[in-house]
Amino acid sequence: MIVEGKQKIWADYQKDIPDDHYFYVRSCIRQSFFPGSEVTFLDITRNKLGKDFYESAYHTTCGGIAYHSDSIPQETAMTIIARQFALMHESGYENYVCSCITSFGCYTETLETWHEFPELEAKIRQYLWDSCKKEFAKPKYLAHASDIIYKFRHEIAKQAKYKLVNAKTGEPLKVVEHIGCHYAKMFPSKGFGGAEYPHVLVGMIEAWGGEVVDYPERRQCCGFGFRQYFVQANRGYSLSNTYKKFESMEPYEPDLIITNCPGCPYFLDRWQYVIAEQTGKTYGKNGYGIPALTYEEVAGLVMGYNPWDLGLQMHQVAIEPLLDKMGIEYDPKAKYKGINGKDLGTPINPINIKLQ
Amino acid sequence: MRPIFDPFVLPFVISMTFVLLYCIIGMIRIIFQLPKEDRRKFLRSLIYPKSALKNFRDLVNDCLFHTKIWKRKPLLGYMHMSIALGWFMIIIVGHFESITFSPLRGLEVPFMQKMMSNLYLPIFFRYFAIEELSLKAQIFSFLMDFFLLMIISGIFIAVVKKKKPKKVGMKRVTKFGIKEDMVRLSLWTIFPLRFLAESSIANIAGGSFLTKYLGFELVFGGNYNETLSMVFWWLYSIDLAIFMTLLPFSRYMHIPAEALLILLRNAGLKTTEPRKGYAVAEIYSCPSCGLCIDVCPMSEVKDNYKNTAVYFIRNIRKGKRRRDVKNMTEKCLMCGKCIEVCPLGIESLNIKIAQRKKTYYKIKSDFSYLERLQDYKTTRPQDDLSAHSQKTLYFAGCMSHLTPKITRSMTKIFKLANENFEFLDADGSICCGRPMMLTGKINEAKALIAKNTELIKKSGAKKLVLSCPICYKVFKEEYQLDGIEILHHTQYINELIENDKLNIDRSDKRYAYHDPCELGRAFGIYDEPRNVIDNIGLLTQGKSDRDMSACCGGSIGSLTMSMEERDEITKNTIKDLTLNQPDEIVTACPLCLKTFARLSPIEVKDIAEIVVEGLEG
Amino acid sequence: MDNVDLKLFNKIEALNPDINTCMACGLCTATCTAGNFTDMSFRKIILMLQRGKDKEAIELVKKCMMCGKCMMICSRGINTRNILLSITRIYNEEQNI
Amino acid sequence: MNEYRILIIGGGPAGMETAYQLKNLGLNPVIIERNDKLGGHLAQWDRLFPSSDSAETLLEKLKDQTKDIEKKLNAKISNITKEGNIFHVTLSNGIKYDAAAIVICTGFDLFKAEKKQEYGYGIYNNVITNAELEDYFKTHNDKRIDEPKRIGFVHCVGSRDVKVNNTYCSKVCCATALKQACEIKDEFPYADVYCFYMDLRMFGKGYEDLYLKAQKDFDIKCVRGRVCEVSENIEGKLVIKAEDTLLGTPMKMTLDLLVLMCGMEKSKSSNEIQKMLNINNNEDGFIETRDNFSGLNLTKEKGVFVAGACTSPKTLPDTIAEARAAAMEVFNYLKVNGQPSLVQ
Repeated sequence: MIVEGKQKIWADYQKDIPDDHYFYVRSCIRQSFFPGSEVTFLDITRNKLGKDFYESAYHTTCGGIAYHSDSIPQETAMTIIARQFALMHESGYENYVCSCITSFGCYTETLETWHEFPELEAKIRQYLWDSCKKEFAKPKYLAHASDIIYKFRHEIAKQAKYKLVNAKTGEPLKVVEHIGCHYAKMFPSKGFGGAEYPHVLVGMIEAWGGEVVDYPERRQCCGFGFRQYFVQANRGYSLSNTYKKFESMEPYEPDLIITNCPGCPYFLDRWQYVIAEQTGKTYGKNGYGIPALTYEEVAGLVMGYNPWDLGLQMHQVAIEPLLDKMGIEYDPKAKYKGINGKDLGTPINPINIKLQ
Repeated sequence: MRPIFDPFVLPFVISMTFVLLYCIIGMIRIIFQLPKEDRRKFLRSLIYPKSALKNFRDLVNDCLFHTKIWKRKPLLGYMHMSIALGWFMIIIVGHFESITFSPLRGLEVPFMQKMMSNLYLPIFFRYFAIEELSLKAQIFSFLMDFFLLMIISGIFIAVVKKKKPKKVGMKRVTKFGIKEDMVRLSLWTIFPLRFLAESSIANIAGGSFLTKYLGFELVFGGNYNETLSMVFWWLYSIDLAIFMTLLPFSRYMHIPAEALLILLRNAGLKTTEPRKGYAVAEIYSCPSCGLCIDVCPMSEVKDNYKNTAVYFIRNIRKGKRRRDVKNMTEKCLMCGKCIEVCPLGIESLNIKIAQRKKTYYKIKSDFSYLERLQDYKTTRPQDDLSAHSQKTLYFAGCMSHLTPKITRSMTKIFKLANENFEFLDADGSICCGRPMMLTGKINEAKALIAKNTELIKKSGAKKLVLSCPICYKVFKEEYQLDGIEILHHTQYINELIENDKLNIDRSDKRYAYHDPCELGRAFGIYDEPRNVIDNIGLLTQGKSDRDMSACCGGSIGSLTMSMEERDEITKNTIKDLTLNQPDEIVTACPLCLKTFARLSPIEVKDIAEIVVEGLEG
Repeated sequence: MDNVDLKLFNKIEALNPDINTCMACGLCTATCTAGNFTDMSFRKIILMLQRGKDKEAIELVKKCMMCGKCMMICSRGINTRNILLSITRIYNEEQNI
Repeated sequence: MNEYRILIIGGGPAGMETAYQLKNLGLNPVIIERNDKLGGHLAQWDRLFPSSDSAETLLEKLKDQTKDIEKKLNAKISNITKEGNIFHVTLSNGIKYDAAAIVICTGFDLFKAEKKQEYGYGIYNNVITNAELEDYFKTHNDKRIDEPKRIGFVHCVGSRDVKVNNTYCSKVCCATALKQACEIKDEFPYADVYCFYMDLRMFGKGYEDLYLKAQKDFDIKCVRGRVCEVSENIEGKLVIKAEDTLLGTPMKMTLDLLVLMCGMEKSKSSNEIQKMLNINNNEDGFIETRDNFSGLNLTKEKGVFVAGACTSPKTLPDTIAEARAAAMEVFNYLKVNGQPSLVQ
């Protein structure tokens, strides 16, 4: 692997985004997948980095899932997005950040389409006025939440309590990064590092002491393609995609998978259970899987948040081996305790893959 | 009083009994290897007067006079006749002579002694006999000398042939090992030794012009020398012994084997197993004479000599080198020229087909998809069956679809002769099964044949015209289409011309006609195509045609022949055909047409095409 | 393609080296007599064997009537018929799962 | 006396041949070459398709034809102004020429393989370009090539591909690929060599025989399917993905060496010259000729001629033929409206 070759490409794909005053928009499913992520993002940006990230209670999501699953036409999705921009405009912000990759894809696609076909923008402007009497203004800058963390990765590294390093041996953890397809594959120039070797997560890993694993199926889809997963008939196809990725990364024995999209961590995490049950194979050592976390969770871990506050117990794959490796103290008994300490009941261990 | 026994006869007696036993056991073994009903057919053929007479006539013609060789190469014919007939007569006359003047007359002789003497007396009669001056004796010795002279003259030609085959008209001769050379040498020396032996004792035993006057007077200078004579008699007996003992393992085994072969063939038997029964008789009857090397089209390419029929049979006979036998079997073009030229008519093709049947094909074909096929989509709308019956069916076959000129000309001919016809497989057909049979997959071929028969019978036609000789052969031999007359399109056109349904105006174009192997050699259809061409233009003579016509090189009979080798054969055949500057080459087979068209400097057309040209002027 | 076992194909290649000169022009499949009734395609058979899909190739080989039209028309002069024969000899129905 | 000259911009095979033919026609050309030696890309090649003749001999032949023709090496054009029929040209080293005609023979650049990111040129160790393989054949020192067991050739890299903005066919890479495939198989007889192609465009004299020879004697396996991406497995070997379109099935394969057949693009070096002479490019990015049939050596601008690969991808025989045509065009142009004194 010639690293300079990659650096040359990364150099071509740098984008400048402002470092403050963002209008934050959440994802439609991330709270239900991994609730700790978005909360941690806001906590880090507001409290740890002291940035102004405003979130309006009236904002919805981008409608991307419906758009990509062909249940709503593009104009409807664009109108929803226009309404979001209107909310941003009304709350006096120009920089727009969204937490979900698919939304980022939809927003970029909408802005690019409007750029190419201004008459469409005028039409949507009319639709918005007819539907909810709102005027919108296009955001000056559009970023994804992982861009922000990427931009402040060094500040986070400074405040970090732990490193992505094996506490006992001192070796950097081998980390697999998986970028959501809608991040840069559709508009390479809109992502840090371009489409082939996006740098946004690599940057974080390297800043926090980890080592990037470059396995052949790096760009293979994680399995949460809408048409693969939402259409019942294709579900097997979704599982085989994930299986192909794990088979390809197995020789590298990665310790952690970091992702920046709602679907990827969920499927890379849950499907490990299905693969273990069907084939009896786990990809981590002695019966454990490879933990698949979102970049906010990893940032939280590095900055010393309590793992259970980050919601890591919601993951299918046990997090304990990783925590031990990084030397993070945690209270194993508190894993399944509610906020008020009430015992929520511990789930039983599946046959082939351990939960604790 | 001359002795009635002498040790020098022992070597001959022992070897003679050995050879006789060997041949008898061999014959019995072959007969037992025959399938049951073949055996019954064979035995019956021996008793029936008609077939017995035919057997006798063939034996005399082929074993003694060798009429087939005379036809091809007269000098070689004489050589064979002189030796075969001469030797046969010497034995017969010798027997009579020894019976009439038997030295044992009136002697009390133990039975064993009597039996043995029947063996050696006729051969060494002169040693035991005393000269008799009666006219009968004189005639006998004259005959003996005459036949002896005839044999020696045959041997003389054999020696010449060995040294300079060209003189005798043989371009290439088979290569032999030392064993064969030794046996040949012993054969050559038998009769000169007999001459010397008989001459040396001519003063006592008498003799005729050859042995007495020429031999004794000249060669021995008139004086009788006991020991010298004994030496010759010993040499004569030992030489006979050598020849007899080695005979079964040499190519001269064909002498007895041929007789058996003729009897088997007249009983109408065919090869079924490559190494049993009828095939064994054929294998042992092959004299390795090498006539088939010259004619085999494969020998255009130098290193293919070793694949010709004579070496094929020799390899089978040796039993070793299975790999070579297999390769030879698969390379042979199956054109049949070696059978045509073989003086013994050994059908090496059938042995090769039987050998191919032996190949173990792990994957069996599956033609279940043919069940669905109800009928060929014929060009005419389906009218009721009765109208069908007057119809002539035209079955083009697979390959004719690659030469549309043929099928189009045929439809035109049918129309111009306003025949009530139907182009059966205008829209593609099932293969006739012959190519499949050539690979040795007989049952698969039978499946195809069965389906085709069913479809053709369904059409209820009376006459079936085929434009491909390969199909014609399998339709004629394997299909049971009783009631349907099967014709090759050359025959059919010829018929049309004869009952002048086609009036063709002749042109002065010069045509060279190439006899397709499966049409000419297989069925003797030589004249109909030539007659048709005579009605159209001038027929020029090729270098070798009719039963000796060279294969076009494209034959699907050969499984493993490469493109380059096939080109050599095709080029050579074209050279033969264009010997007398024809304007066009005419073929009667789609495969030959396509093979020639590729390399021929002049136009190549099917016979149907030139007929249409003749019709439309 | 890595775990494809071409042992049998190499045997066919040894017997008929001209199999490599196939440029997949499709003439043989177009003219195929069996192709008239089924999906038999000699071009596909060669490719399938080269890619290790023996089972599917054998399924097709069973339909061949050995008529030799493909050999007559092949623009590279490949001895198609002998290749088919070698396949029926060398490959096996049950053996390869 | 300021004698009017004919300026040949570019000292590759096109430039050399044009100069030589003009010399034969009694004119007085001067070759301007920006590098330090003549020959252009030809100097980098080892052997030429279709019959692997040595590139050295052709280069020497072309070079010594121009031995007594004035050449300016390491020289770039800094300014051209046109006055009537005369071009006042100043070079980077200050020399000035008054030219009656200019022939642009700037040739081509090889497509930059790293632009096709998914093939990982410059990122994976064992991905090389056709030029680098040719250089290996010349010098035999490229540590990336040591006893490869399995070699892949990817055709049409940077050609017929809208994603890199080159939709045209570069004409020469198919023949080069098969030539190099035979040569590398010759070098490593036990290697398996695969060519991933869309169409094998073997159109020229002797090309089809090269294709047949490659299949028959060198057992080169041609797979019809374009490689979509390349990645590196843990042992550093390359894993490529492609679809065997003739069979309709995707396939994945590990290779030890991957050779990218980079196509041709118009040489960037001609851009400023074109600006000075306001000659624009056609939609393929090559210099636009007056028309596509008889005016292949002419441009819109009177007195400015073109020859060689700068107008479209060309094989060496095409280039040489076109150079001769350009010389004839210049000669006729000068006879008709150029300076009569120039023409004896």
